[in-house]
Amino acid sequence: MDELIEILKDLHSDVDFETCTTLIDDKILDSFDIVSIVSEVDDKFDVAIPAKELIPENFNSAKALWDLITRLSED
Amino acid sequence: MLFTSLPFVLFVAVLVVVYYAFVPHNERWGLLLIASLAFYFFADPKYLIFISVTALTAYIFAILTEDYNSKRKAYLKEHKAEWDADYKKRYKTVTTRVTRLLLFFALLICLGIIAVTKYTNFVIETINSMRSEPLSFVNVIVPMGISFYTFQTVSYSIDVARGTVKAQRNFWKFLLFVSFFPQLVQGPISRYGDLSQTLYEPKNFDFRGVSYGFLRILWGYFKKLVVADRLVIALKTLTGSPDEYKGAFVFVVMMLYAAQLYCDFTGGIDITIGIAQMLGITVKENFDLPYFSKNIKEYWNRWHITMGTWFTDYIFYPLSVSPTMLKLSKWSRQHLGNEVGKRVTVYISCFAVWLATGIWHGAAWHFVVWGLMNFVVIMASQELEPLYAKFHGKFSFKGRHWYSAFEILRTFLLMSSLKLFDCYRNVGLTFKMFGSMFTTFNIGKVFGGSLLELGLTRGDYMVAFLAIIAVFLVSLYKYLRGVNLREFLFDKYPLFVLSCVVLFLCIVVFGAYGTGFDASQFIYNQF
Amino acid sequence: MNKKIMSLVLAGTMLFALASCSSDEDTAPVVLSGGQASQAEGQAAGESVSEGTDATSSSDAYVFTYNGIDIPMNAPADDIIAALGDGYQYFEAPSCAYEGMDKVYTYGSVVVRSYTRDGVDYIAAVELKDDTVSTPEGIRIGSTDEEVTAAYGTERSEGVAGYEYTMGDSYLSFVMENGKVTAITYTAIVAA
Amino acid sequence: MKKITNNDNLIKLYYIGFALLGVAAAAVGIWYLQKLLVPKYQRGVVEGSMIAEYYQSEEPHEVLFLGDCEVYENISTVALYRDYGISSYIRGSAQQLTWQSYYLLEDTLRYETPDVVVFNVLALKYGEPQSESYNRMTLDGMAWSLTKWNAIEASMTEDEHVIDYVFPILRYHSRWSELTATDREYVFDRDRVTVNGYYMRTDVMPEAGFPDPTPLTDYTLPETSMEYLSRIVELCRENNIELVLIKAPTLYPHWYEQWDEQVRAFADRNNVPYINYIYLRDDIGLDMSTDTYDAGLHLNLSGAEKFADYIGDYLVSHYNLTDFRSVPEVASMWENDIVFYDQLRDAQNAELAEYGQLQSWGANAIEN
Repeated sequence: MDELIEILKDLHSDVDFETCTTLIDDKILDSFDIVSIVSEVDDKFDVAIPAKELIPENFNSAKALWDLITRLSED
Repeated sequence: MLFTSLPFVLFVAVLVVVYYAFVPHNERWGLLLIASLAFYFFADPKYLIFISVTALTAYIFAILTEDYNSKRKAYLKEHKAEWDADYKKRYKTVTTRVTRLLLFFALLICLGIIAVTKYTNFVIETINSMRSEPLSFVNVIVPMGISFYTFQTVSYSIDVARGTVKAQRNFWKFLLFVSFFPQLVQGPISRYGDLSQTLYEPKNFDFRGVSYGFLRILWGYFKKLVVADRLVIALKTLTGSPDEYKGAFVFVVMMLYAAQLYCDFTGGIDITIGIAQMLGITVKENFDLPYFSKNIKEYWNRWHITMGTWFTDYIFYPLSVSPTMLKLSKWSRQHLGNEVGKRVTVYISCFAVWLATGIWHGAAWHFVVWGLMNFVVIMASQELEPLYAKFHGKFSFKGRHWYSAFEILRTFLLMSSLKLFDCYRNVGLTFKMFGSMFTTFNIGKVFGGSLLELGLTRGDYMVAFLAIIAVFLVSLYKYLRGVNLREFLFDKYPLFVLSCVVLFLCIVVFGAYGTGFDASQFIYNQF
Repeated sequence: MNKKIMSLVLAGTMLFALASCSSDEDTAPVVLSGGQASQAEGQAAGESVSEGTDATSSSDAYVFTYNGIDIPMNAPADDIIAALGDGYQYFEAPSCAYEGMDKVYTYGSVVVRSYTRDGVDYIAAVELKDDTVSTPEGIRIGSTDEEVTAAYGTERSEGVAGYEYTMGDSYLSFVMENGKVTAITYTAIVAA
Repeated sequence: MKKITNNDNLIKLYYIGFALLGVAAAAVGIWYLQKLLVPKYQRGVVEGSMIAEYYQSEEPHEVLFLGDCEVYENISTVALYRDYGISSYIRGSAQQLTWQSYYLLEDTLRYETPDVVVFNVLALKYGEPQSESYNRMTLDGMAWSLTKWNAIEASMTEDEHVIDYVFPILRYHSRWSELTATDREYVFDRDRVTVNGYYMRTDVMPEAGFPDPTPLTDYTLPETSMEYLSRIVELCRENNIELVLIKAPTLYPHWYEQWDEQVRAFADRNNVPYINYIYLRDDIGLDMSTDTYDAGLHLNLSGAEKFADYIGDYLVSHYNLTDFRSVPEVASMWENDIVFYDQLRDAQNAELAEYGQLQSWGANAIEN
């Protein structure tokens, strides 16, 4: 989780990723950011997030994203 | 059939009356299907064949895929204990390949139809420009709304394959999703997951919804008939003789076209969404005050939204997170450094999206160039962002009102200049005309009576100007308050009725329709 | 019962409305992005993209030439009349209720007529009165049936007393008597 | 519980009430704007007012004239009454096409049945709808009926739509920017512009010859117009109306001899009289140096009175027409017409004396 927050902080240092749950809805993360995140996650966690998981519900908060990564790595 | 033709208005009026007065509330979707097919039939019976083939393809594909997926899941579950991990993985790989293949064929058919009907002549023309002996053009019908309904079926097919939506097993219901008539004229591009929620459910007469829809339709006609169709006359003259109207006239073209396109397109969407709303159906918004955007990226999140998200979801994401791209990303980060390497794949995907967007807009080179210009501008602003950040760090303009206004104006001018490609239809000419803005100084001529030679009278400019002010004020209300003016009006109901009456009378009297005005089509219904 | 009748009436109006105005679709789209216009969805594509051709000039019509001056049908008349000089007899006839003015200029062997549309005069007709003048293709009063056919072909409508050849928004007629041309008239087809 | 229901009903009533009020307001608004925006045809081009004016005429009419300017400018209805006691009406309009004449006859029959119908044959040369503005002048004034609908259907040019006749505002809405004082003055009422369909002109411009007629390749009168002429014959027969075909004595536009022969043959076949007054100009006593106001195209008052005298003599000697001068209630109505007629003449003469040409009538009066 901390590592994930690190990745996110890298993109937007001024956002409180621990608490924010509207990252997509409030347009804090745009499509470029999401692609960056996917590639970083692939790098750091060796988890490939497929295109079908790139939906707002999975990216609205760091927690949701973390859940996604956990779910995918279990598979 | 055009939105602004009287038969269309009657068609909708009759539909709404029959819909609520004579059809049981749980069968209303059936009437919508009949109306949609009739709409197509009267436009040209041949169109029905094209849309049916597309719909049937996606329909069969979806059921096959879904059944196959549930079977293989069940099979996997059944043999979970006896298979080792390796075998499971192999099973998954093989079966996934089958679904991929199915999807490939479904998309091949759907996209094949649009490719042949819409782009054959474009390809021939392009080849001809490179060869001495020209090929002859082929005579193909381009079915009305093909770009819109093809995109809808493609997104449906992919969503079913991904398992994010359930396949529709009633063919007629599915056909309604594909052919829902208000969207056929010029979008928006709805997703099955969104539209299906309200399309089939039993609908009761909802006074507020019907009222909102009605006012919205009127507002759409107002924008379209009073502003857009009036300005198009002057624009035709200006862009028809570019040699005569250079320099400052190009700026006039930019401004008029920005207003014209906005009113035409958003007006059309207002009519579409308004009709759907009157019928109790929720259609996704396609615009969110685009001219209030502070940068071009934001602009594209607010203008023609359903198209933008379509390209993001079905081209940009799949492309950028594909294994190949991830590998490339890794490689480039190692060899080109982290900062540059990170962007390579994003830029490649982005390039692909804008190329596709350009081609989607029309089978012509100026659209391709227009798309790529958008790409260039977006990339440039992305690259300049650190610079901006530094700048803003030094001077704390950001967030101040005047600076916001400046950003909005800057974005507006930038986007308006890109639209010149659409006005002049010719890449070379567009650059030439754009350049003439800075080399030919003839502002005096513009206001020295030339504006009155473009086919519009002083009164026409006055009406257009006042109407644009009205459109601007309504937008500003929404921008500042965050809600639509109609909600405020509905709470003061007599005011709501009064607005409807005034709008209606304004449309009838000041609308640019009938003899003396050229009939014009929605700019976007060719896409 | 009432509802049924009502719905029938409504359906009828709808069909009627659709049928009666179906010509709307045929009107060419006026789109700025003309590149799209030719490939517009809902229309048969097949023509190449023509860049900004204006239909205002009468590009496709018969042109008679008199004293070296071209007189195309439906062309603005003022300059042509000025070029033809002052040697004419003039007659004018306002139409009923001032919906225009028919003007007739007689130059000896040639009669030029004009009509008014939105305050501008256009060439309405040219008549050849005697055999001192001929069409650019060489046909004059007294020419034979064969000569007319040789010069203009057989793609024509044959009236009781002559032939009519159509080109664009104009036609050229020859009145025939005993196998000889007795009258030649160019006429502009004027849209209502 | 009951109270809530009541409240609900009240709210419903509030919404529906205002919605209905809105519909009513929109309807009234459109009605008024339509009245305001349609052309009034009160100055200059008054020809568009003629057809509607018929419905204001109160006296019975035994003779009905149908046709274009060759009837409404050439025959003085007052002269017919003054000299013969004939009560007549001219349902003429600019470039009235044959089918329009037919439907105007049908329309007139809804109100009264004349004894004699006189039809001027010049319009037979047109087999197709000609121009929107003339259509409008003829059709817009007609009272609504199936007849009007049919007349519209038969008359429309390619670019016209019935709906624009049903709701003229759809056609004229863009006149908002060019409304004249006349438009604002005559929103609800129109002034009288004719005397029982006769459009008076007192100015003089002598006839000075016409260009030679253009030879035609085909002189056959169009089938459409001839068929409507047959229908006029039939309709008259059904209603026991005597039909007379005439060609007015004016020479332009040219009336070809071949046309004359065809109409004569038609008249013989159908056993109706056809009189070509071109050949009777001397008998009428027309002096085209004084009896025309536009160089021979149409007659002026002096010419129209002479022609009325001549044609009236034919009518009274061939048909059993009432001498309305001895029918007091009708005579008193005609006295009013004569007063208007004389005033009109005096007013025009006064302008001629003052300016040498008419200012409030004809081309000079057209507002831009």
